[in-house]
Amino acid sequence: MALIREFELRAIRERRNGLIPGFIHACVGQEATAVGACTALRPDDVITSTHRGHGHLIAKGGDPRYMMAELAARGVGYCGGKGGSLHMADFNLGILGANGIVAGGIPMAVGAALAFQMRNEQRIALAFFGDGAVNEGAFHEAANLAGLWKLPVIFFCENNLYGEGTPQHRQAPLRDLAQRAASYGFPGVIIDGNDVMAVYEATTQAAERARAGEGPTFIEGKTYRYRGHYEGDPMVYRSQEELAAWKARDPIRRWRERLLASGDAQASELEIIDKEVQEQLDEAVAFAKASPPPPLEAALAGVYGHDHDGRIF
Amino acid sequence: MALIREFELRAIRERRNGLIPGFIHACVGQEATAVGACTALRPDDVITSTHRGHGHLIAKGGDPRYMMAELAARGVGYCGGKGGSLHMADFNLGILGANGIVAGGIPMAVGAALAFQMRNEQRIALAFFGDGAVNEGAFHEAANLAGLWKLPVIFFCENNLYGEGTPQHRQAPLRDLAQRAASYGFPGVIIDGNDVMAVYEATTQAAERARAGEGPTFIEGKTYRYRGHYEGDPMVYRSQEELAAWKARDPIRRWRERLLASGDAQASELEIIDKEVQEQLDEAVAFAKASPPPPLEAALAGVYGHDHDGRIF
Amino acid sequence: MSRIITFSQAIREAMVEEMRRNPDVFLMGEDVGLFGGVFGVSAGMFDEFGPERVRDTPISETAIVGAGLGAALMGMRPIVEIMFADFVTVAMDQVVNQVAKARYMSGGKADAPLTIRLANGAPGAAASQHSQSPEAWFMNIPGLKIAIPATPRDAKGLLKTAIRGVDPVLFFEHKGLYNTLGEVPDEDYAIPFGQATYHCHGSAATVIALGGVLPTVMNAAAHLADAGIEIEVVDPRTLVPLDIETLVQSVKKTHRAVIVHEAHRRGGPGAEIAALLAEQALPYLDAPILRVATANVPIPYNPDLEHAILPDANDVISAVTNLISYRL
Amino acid sequence: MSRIITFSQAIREAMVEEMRRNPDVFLMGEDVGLFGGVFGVSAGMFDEFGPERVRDTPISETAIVGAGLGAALMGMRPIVEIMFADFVTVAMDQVVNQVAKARYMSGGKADAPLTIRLANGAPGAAASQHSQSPEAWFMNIPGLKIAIPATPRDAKGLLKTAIRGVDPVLFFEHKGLYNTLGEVPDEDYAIPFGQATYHCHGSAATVIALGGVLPTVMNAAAHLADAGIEIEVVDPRTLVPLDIETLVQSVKKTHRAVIVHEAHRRGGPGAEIAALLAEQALPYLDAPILRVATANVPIPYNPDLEHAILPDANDVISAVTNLISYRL
Ligand SMILES: Cc1ncc(C[n+]2csc(CCOP(=O)(O)OP(=O)(O)O)c2C)c(N)n1
Ligand SMILES: Cc1ncc(C[n+]2csc(CCOP(=O)(O)OP(=O)(O)O)c2C)c(N)n1
Ligand SMILES: [Mg+2]
Ligand SMILES: [Mg+2]
Repeated sequence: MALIREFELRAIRERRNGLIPGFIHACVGQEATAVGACTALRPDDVITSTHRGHGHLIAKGGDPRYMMAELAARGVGYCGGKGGSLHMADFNLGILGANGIVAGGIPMAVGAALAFQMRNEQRIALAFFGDGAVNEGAFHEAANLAGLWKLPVIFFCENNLYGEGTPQHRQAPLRDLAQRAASYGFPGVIIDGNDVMAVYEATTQAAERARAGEGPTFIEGKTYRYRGHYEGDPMVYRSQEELAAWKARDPIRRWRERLLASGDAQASELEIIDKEVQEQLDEAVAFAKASPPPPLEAALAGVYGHDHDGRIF
Repeated sequence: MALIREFELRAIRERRNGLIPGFIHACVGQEATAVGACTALRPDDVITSTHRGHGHLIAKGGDPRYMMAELAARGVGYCGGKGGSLHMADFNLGILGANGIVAGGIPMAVGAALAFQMRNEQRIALAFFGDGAVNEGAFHEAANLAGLWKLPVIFFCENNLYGEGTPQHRQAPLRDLAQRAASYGFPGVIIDGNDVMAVYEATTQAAERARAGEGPTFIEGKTYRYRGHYEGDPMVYRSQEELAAWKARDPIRRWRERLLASGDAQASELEIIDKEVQEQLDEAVAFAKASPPPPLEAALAGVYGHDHDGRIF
Repeated sequence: MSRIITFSQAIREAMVEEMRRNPDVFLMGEDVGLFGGVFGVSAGMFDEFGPERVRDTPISETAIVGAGLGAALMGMRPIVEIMFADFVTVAMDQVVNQVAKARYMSGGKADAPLTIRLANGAPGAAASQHSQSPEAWFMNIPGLKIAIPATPRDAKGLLKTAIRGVDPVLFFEHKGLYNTLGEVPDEDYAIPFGQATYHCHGSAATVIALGGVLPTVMNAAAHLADAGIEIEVVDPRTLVPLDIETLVQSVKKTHRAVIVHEAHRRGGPGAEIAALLAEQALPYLDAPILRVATANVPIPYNPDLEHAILPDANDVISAVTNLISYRL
Repeated sequence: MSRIITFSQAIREAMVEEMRRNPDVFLMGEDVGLFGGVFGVSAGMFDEFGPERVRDTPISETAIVGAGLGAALMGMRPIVEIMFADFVTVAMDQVVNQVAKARYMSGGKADAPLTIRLANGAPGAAASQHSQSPEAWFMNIPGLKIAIPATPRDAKGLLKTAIRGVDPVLFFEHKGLYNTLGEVPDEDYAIPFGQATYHCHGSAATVIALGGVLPTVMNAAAHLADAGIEIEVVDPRTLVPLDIETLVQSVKKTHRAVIVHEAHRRGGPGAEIAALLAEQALPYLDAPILRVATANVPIPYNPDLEHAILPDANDVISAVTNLISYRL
């Protein structure tokens, strides 16, 4: 979680410094959903992510160096500099990609789960999406298909109370989006999305269900983003009080306090982690800066696969 | 109901005779949902319909002559012979149209309801659709919007247990589709769709709710189509027993028996109605046959409105 | 050796043979299973392969295409059927923003071997939502390949290439062709994308025929031949990649070009082909480039009106004779 | 009298003035209200007209467009915003099968005065799902009108025509134009669809500029003028209806044509324009018809790669100089 938080803050800084040309949707404040959920997955499980995807990627094992390089549009970046924040993917790690289309990745996760089921593999898929995505038709169709075929997939809704500048209660006439799971014949679970252990446990249970052939689970983690919808958002739509109240429930601080209180970690150990995080990010930024941009010819490559005859431009 | 049933049977016959060039999705067996629902509406309320729309149109006041003429692709038909069964509309009667796209008309009904709400009119909209349509994203998005804005609209699902050749339980993992209403914050009601009074009462209540500003209702009428999905369907997907069981619950016969039992009608009166229906249909067919096809120039007209400069071909 | 089969059988054979060869291939769509597909294309496949590999889906085009993509990314080779090409609109975001961009946005890494079969064209009196030919829209979307076969032989060979390939393919099947007959080799074969084929040779004009209009064009060619006018009928077979070289070559020989398709004329696939010829073959042209295509109106129900706006053999014949009598 | 305002202000003024004039006009879309639209186009409108007439919606493009159609059929005049034109794919069925066909399928009866505003074009480093220019797809769909203004004056005048009309209009606003300045008349005015406009006159070549590329083209024109080459820059302003007469007239004078747009080249709007010129202006052409457009690859994130595939002034200059030196 510390790595995600600091990655985002560093990326924001480097964007201001001009290293990163594109826009960024930071997940600062929402780290517990990404980490809790991905920690409950196996390495060969897969996820689909969203426009607010850096946390998911890191939690699933994404390398901050290649991520930073991608944000900096470098050739060694995860997408060769062609994708940027909205498209980062690492198929080897089971990260099927961030997505610039709200709810656009959900059917893909369902399809991955279908492949696992058809091949009798023990793998599962998890789709991250926001509270806003639940009102797109793509979510509905995908959830219905998954429920019908009892596919091994988890629908993980990060409900941060806003879709862009519009509060969730002005997007859907119900408070708890997990209620919608009933429409698709699978359970909906509501958890404190700022409690990483709660997220981990709920996802573990959902993963067991999925692997046992019992089908999908909808998990709604209530959480909050501290920063704007995107960097630069004037945030006219919410109050300082609301923000402060959520900061008081900060997922990282709570987890820290819990570790220290239970004696599972010493303050000195956590300090070491913090230091390592900074080192890792220094390295990621240095890596990104040092790596060359993609050659211009790259622009025309990679549209089709190796068996293509080249006749397209 | 008798008029709808006989209209369908006549249309099927005339299709075989070559009067009707296009395909037909008959609603034989489902007359009670159309009649019960439309009878509960006011003349200035509006409906959107489906590919199986003849019943809805007649119930909302559609003239069998113009309908038959449209099926026969004549110039005086409801769409000037350009629409056929899948597109019949009469805006004066509040019939916004049959639709060739499953669930395609539902957002339109919601939009009509939005207009009524914005203009403070007491009118409502009713969208007819099938059990298959409930799995399209368009249904979901439209229902969410309507629930959120408490629009005066009724979602009327004619659950005839099949979407084409696929039974409803292999399309959605739940028996009662009305359950889905909970996802959108409005009530879902399940009724015997072959009981015209039950349909009428449920729709009346839903209409009152809508007019009172309390928002939408989802009504699920369980019913059954006697004929194939379309005329010519080999119907490999269902049993004769199932069909016979539903025929035993025929909506028209039940209504007849009820009228006779209660003394609300005499057998002789019903016979007169039957005779009038046949006369009306004889007239409709004669009308269609006698009316000329649209002139060929009509093919290029009516793409844009009166203010268009004509430069498109 | 070869046999004579229908277009529809040819497509079925391609699917069946590839499914036998490779367990990763499966078919998914609305009523493709027990029902055998509304046009009967997959008839019998449910019996051979069972409900897992010949999968009936709910009426949810977005989920169907999206699930196809997800399965493809995991190494399966799904064939997805869109019952009427008109309904691809419901899945448009998945096709345009997900399927087409999966490889490039991942820096070239993601194989997405997804074949999307779509029944296009006007089957007669089906009106405006069941008659469209939307193939041109997808030409403007880099990342997709597009096949538009016109004969059983091409359908089978191109579909095999689609299924065996590593990229997403839109495979357009004109409803009017399903029952047409043609010779198909007995042995296993695949036809590469991007190679046009000649259906007849001549020097009076090049007529470029796309998909469903081929029988109409051949009919016109026969009439013209009777009148002593020998045209060259060329079929690109795939729109992406497009074998423009062969088209240019033919125009160099005939100096006249007519493009025939059933999509609406404005912004149809003929627009791109005409534009390419106007760029690459202008010096060889003795006359304007003509397009014979469906008028820019939604397709009407009435069969006479429909006939009036669809391209027919007379339209092709007049286009060719106009070009021949044209003097620059 | 006139004022100088931005493209974005011009659009806002058109909406505000029409909403004051006519209570049936309203705006609906994602974050168009309190937020003022992600590009700020509707800033301040929420304060003037309130949440009923400047309506924030859920993220449900199908419902938004469909509800717009339903309201339009009931006599309202909705303006619907699709935040990025890329997202129209989510509402594609409503646009193609419902909105476009409402009038014709009802035998010409249904007025559907719906204006759909879409922000198209590459704003820079936004990658493949936030940079597209899909206008050509809709040219192939009869029943829609398409405006693609390039100046504040045209934006305001065409948007008024769209809102006051009786047909559905897709109104494309290039993100790169929002902050560009231009003169706008003080008085109320509307610009009819289907009338091209000249941005400069010349006889060396006709350069047809569509939407967002106009500044690039004017830049190229200035450079060319410095070199003594006077080109004619023509902007059709609407793609449907298209003022092909004016384009042909210009080509008759210059004998050379270049079409410039930001949509991908293959199957872009330039294909149709080139095809029409190849049909109607062939005898006047002294050189091939060229298109300067975005390469047929998804739009990459890296700004240098992006720049490499997008059309720029140099591309326009080389196209023109190539044509001038061309000998048939
Ligand atoms: C189909 C589509 N519509 C609209 C957008 C613009 N958009 C990007 S993010 C966003 C809000 C998403 O809200 P939510 O799902 O709650 O995710 P969050 O941003 O809160 O993480 C919107 C409207 C988009 N990218 N795709
Ligand atoms: C978007 C779309 N997908 C598929 C179809 C083909 N189709 C027409 S009717 C139908 C079945 C609809 O089932 P249901 O909604 O239950 O209505 P019913 O036919 O039972 O009245 C299908 C799949 C279509 N017309 N539109
Ligand atoms: Mg949110
Ligand atoms: Mg049904």
